[in-house]
Amino acid sequence: MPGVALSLVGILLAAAAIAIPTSGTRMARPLVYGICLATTLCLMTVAATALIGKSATPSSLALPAGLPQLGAHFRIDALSAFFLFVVNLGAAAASLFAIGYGRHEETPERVLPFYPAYLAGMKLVVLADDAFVFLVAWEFMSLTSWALVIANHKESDNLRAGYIYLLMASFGTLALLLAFGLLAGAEGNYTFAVIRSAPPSAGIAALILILAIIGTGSKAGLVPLHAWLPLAHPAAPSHVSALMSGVMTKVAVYGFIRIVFEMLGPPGWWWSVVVLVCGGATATMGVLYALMQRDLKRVLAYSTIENIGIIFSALGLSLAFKSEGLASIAALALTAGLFHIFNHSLFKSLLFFGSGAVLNATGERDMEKLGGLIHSMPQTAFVFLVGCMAISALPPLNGFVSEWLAFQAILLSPQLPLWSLKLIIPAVGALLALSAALAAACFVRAFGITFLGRARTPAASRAQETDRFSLTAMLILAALCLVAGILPGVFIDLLAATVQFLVGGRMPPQTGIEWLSIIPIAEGRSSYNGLLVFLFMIISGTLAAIAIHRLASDKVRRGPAWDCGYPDPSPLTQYSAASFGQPIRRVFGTIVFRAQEVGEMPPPASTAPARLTVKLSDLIWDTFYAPISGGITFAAEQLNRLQFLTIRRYLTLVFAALVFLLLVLAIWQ
Amino acid sequence: MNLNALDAVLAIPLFAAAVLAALPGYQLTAKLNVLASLLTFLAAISLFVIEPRSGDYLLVDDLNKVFIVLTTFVAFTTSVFSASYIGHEIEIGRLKPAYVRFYHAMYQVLMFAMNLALLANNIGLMWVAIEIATLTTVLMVGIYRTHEALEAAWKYFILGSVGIALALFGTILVYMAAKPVIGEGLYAMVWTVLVVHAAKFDPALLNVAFVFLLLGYGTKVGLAPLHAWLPDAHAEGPTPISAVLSGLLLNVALYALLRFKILLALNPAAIAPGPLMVTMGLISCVFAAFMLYRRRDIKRMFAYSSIEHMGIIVFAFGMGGPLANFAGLLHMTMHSLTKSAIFFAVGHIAQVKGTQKIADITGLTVSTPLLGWGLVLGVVAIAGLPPLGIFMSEFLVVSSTFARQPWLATILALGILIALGGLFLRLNTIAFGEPRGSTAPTHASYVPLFAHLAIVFVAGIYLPPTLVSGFQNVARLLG
Amino acid sequence: MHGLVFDVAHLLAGSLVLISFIELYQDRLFALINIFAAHALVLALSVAWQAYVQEAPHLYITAAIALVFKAVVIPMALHRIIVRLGIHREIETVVGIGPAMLLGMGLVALSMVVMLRVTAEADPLAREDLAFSLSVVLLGLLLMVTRRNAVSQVIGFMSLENGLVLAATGAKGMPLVVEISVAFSVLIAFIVIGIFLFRIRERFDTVDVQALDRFRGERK
Amino acid sequence: MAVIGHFALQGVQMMLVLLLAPLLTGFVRKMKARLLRRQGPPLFQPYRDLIRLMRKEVVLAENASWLFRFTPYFVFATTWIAASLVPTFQSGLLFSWSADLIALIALLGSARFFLALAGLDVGTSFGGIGSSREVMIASLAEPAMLMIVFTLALIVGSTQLSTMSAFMNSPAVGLRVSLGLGLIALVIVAIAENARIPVDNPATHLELTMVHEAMVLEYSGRHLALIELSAYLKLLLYVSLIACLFAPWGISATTVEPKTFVIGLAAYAVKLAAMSTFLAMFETAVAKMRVFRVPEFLGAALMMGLLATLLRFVSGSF
Repeated sequence: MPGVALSLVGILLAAAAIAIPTSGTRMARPLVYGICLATTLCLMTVAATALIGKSATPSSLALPAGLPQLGAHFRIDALSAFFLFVVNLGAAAASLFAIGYGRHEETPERVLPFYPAYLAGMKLVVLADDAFVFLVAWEFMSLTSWALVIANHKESDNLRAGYIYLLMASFGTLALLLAFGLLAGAEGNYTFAVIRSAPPSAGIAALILILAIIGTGSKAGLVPLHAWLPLAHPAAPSHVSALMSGVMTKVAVYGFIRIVFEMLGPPGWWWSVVVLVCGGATATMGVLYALMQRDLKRVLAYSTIENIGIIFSALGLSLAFKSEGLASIAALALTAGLFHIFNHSLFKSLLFFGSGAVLNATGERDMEKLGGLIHSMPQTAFVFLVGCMAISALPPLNGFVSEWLAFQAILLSPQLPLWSLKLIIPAVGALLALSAALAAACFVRAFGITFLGRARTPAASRAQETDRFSLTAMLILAALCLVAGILPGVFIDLLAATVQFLVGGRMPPQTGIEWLSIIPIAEGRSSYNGLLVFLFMIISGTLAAIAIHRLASDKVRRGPAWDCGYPDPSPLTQYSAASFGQPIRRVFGTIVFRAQEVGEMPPPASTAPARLTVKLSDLIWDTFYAPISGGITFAAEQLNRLQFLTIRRYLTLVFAALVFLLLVLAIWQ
Repeated sequence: MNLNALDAVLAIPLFAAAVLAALPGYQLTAKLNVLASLLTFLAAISLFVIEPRSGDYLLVDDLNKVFIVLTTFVAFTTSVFSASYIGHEIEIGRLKPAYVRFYHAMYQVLMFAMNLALLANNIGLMWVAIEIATLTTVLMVGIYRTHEALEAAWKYFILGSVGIALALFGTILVYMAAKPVIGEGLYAMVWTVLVVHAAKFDPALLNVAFVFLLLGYGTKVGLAPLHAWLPDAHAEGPTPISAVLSGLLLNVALYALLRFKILLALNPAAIAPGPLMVTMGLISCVFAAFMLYRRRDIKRMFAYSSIEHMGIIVFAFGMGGPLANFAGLLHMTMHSLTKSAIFFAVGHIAQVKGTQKIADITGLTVSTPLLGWGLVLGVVAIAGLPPLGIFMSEFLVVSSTFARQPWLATILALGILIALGGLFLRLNTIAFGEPRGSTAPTHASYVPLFAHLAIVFVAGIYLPPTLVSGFQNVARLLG
Repeated sequence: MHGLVFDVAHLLAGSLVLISFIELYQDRLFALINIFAAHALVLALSVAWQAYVQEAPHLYITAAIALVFKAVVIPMALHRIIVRLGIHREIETVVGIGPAMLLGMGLVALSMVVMLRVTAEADPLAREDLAFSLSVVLLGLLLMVTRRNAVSQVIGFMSLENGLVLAATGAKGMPLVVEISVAFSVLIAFIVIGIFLFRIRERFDTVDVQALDRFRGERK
Repeated sequence: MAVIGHFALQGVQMMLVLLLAPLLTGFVRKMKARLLRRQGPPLFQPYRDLIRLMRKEVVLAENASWLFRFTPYFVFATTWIAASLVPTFQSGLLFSWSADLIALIALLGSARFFLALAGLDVGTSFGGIGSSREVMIASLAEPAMLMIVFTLALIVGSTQLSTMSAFMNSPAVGLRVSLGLGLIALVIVAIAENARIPVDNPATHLELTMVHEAMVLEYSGRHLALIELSAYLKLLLYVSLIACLFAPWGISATTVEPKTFVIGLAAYAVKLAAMSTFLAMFETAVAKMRVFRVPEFLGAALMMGLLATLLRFVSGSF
């Protein structure tokens, strides 16, 4: 099984190699993306068979490459099969989207070679079964995505984004490297099989946990390691943004799960506290940032951070229950996390595709320059709306189900014996609830300002519907969002093997329940039936419509907007993204963003415009990143003096070193 | 037959030097230079096939076999690069043809000296060889005769001479330590004999000797704070020489250091060389990493990167143990190949843009895509990103150290990270963005550049078992 | 016999250290050159004594080189360079003479501690020699780093080399290779320095290293 | 046979809430008018309003998109479903388990999501102001509501409304501080969600501080009718919710027995009347607050919810 997967990955790499010389030609784009689509679909099948088929027996493979005398190890087990599926689903959609979207690419030679390589990197991370292959693939994935981020390198912002991204990625890799160093010990047992068989002692495990959170968190976008994410994800071409946000962050989560759930042995209770706090803070901060952005793709990137927070919270919950031996509840929490991973990969890809379509149609990412696209791009608007609903956790779509499962797990926290956990988990629950509500606000804003209202610029008014490939990709994802929302039981059962593998328990089978409800624990406790809710909505809505149209009136007259007295029809009088976010900024901004509003009013009778400027400062950037960057600059500045010494002074240095070492010798013994 | 290969490695360059000094015309001499280097390389490879017996003066073992092949290989590729590079320099009148004759002769002398240093079985001979190599490079660094070049050569010369002196003192001390055990005369300087008796040497004398050798050869390796000559010599000399300096000469000096480290490691009562090397390695790595940020000259920047990597390598050897030593050897090899490749690219870039100032070099991937991407790949490799070779060695160094000395590994990791930041900060403007300024037409030789990168790439994924077992033998030897 | 051998070697090596101190003390260029000549002379004596004691005739060559080359030729050459280039006769020092002397004392003490402690079972003759030569080496370096004038730095470097020669000759039975290489390195050093001085002269009219230092790579 | 009975019962519940909702609003209006010593509109005025609106033609802004026309039906459908899932006179109805309390809140969230979008659709400043304030209020009200759910679920061990109501009716529940806090928080949330004074004023159409009414300003005719009806339904929903959780008397478990119906219905009517009277009194007694005081108001609810959850652990241990 891993052999098949690897050869498919090999095809991707070959496609990357082919793309280097041919990327200038017209056939290159459909060819490369076509190959990617075909291979990812095959890999999806492989993953699905591994997930459904014989989940209990992982199959592995060793190649005589990688670290000397160790070989390169690959394995497909229930965990990697699940992530392989998610990764390839997203990748297949992105490839399909890109067949159409890539037509607008200005510099295909900077995208086509890296795209398949990037896909290959992500798959290899999931397939890897030793630390070296894992990290090579991990960093290769970062490297290729870095190249994609700076594909449009003539904008200096993109270069800066790429720079910060690469630094943070390498930082994360080094943290993981240290973690694996601890796991492997001084003898260098880098295969996961050996690591698994000998879990570290509690103290070491704690250190590894922290390193793993830093390492994978910096890739996934955990606050405060997220700073690169909202810069880098939007900078890449949209299908790559979708992959980075929708898929690569999941690969990071995979790394976390692999290390923490599988290699560290039985978890300590406080692990979950760390993960929960990180997750809760990330979710809230992420969505608050998202609400303040005006760049559509950046909104989506920050929303990814929020969702990563939700996922990590679910994982933290699972750890908490696992550490107390409550396997079935741990399974519930983990199912919620994994299901959310799947869901987020669907709707985040969908939304990035949508933003890409908008970007292509208008040349704008700035929401303040968009508007009214629902008229010119109705189909894109529709699928984007589905994505917005799904990500806002609204029934009957899929985002709601996974969050609902997470809340169900939170509600079981009284079963934990530890007081600290009992108190922290509801607080995290509150944070999750807050971020879910804010996410809805955020996506009302994103969709409303971008697609609704009237066009704010000529570019927006000239927009045209996007191409068929892109639309197909988005429609498929939207349909999957709906299916996963109304038939969650099927998906939950598919996750059972993975969950069983990780926490040693699973949720009760869901597919056999009548009316296709899902019941996490017991029917008397809680249940949800997406299908029925969906059907009821359709039936009652349609009934109401028919009844009213038949019995009352179905006449429509078009007229100018009322707005309390037919005001100025200029599009500028519309509510803007900034004004929409203003109430929330007023509520949360003073703490989180240290927002300052400065209003300048012209003197009476003056016709000069009044001006309102809002200054937001990024608390996390100011607290963490600015001092580090400043410190490095300072140190570099100070040390740089050593470049300008006279020869005599250099000799003095040599002399000093000599005397020092002799002194050491004199004192030693 | 057996000894012929060994002798050939030394004789070919020496003979070629004599011939090249006599011949006029750069076209011919450049070709002869390539040919001689190729022959030397082939002779070096044959050492693997038929291992000659070691004598009192020359020696072939696992440790130097690897180095000699690497050295002759890089020397060969550099000579190919040099042919096109020097051609351009003559065209633009930066070098006079008379100097070129001198240059090619010197190149071969340098090869001879380095090969001799690697093959010498006598610590005195090794010292002599390294000094010849130093003096040759001093002359070559100053070959442009500009203010800066002369200044760099002068600095290199003074600091190098002091290094020479310190290393000699260390060598004398080793002899003094060996004399009571082995007896007076030649054998007290023969490496193979020294190793056998090392355990009985006066440990304290060995300690002092090691301090001097560390500082003496460490100056050549470019360890901070003894590094001062290195950036300027790299920046102001001809680029092929920068490539040879970074790729080979630093290694040769380090090789000498390793020999003595083995000696010390064999003596249980002597001071552990590890902590000293680890300290100097860490200082070099972190210091050079910070120095990358303020660089305005592209060659000087990569020179600092060489210091950083030498720091990592010395750190690895200082940590010791089979894994770290293995990693150190691998890192040395990979760094040689990568750094010389980078200098190949940089040399052509400087010619194409007519400047070495980073501020004036922009958007290379647009203006000269092959060179630009070659440089990007090189920097990616040198920054330790996979799937290229340096990642593997850094992986082994950092991960194997962390289990033993978490703090040291953390500092090293931070140093690597800071260096990566510095390199990519500059790479951003050099390789990307809108190209500015004029771009001269290129007639660059891409083969050496991409050949090196290809090897580094393959090595990052797959190492041939023979190489691995060779390295492992050496790693065991290094203790 | 042994006592005499030891005493004479000790005396000569000791006077070498002493002369190093005088070099350190001297702040006039011509005087410094003269003292260096004396330094070389004492070295020649010392090497000759070793040649006699060790019954190693080849060491007489080394002694001769030291005598002719270092004690006569080079001082004369330096004299001429100074006159020709019109170099300032005063030496600019970095630290005052007093502190430099104190530092020198410390260095000598350090080398004694390091050396005498470690070679307990070794040949005492060699041991003394090593201790003194280490002192000379360190003092030579000290001279180099405390003088701003190129000529005096060169002299510092040469005294350092004298220390090496002292050590090499004191190491009984060290193969010829070493002596040759020492001589060789001095020779090369001077050829190259000469070349450089010539070129530097050609361009900057001074060998004061500070003038060179103005053209340091990145300060443009 | 029983299935048909259950179906019928569920149908009765659905029609009941639909029919009662305007009446409840009418009752509240009447009460408020009476408290102000006015005659007030007739009790059945909301029905007349609705019918009149339905019969009118729709005047659609030129710029309105399909979403604008779709929203009223969607909002109505979701609100109606949500309202009919809350036990009124009887718990454990056929489909009651298809959405628990959390899902119910999320359903209302869906409705709000579309309503807020519709506010932005025409591209007017009033629509925008309404939408942005609505989502701001919701972003605080929803977490507060979820904390209340947590509190209750921690006590009851379920988020299924039928189970919860049955438990609250049993003697096991006792008197708890958490419940008190939860009740207060729930009332605050209900006020905010239904755009009642002091958060919003349902009676005005042209006031700068309005929220909900600004959002639906562009609606007319049958669309407006549906939105109004949804608002009535939502009020009914919250009142029923408070009733079934904190005053669960008279709600019987699933039986097809006329006697329990009557008791259930009567109890329900009494509860509705009592609570709407209370609402009217409250609204008459307090003044509308500034928009940016609302976060504090709701923040208090959130804190109380959280406090209730935490206190539950303390009190739950004995």
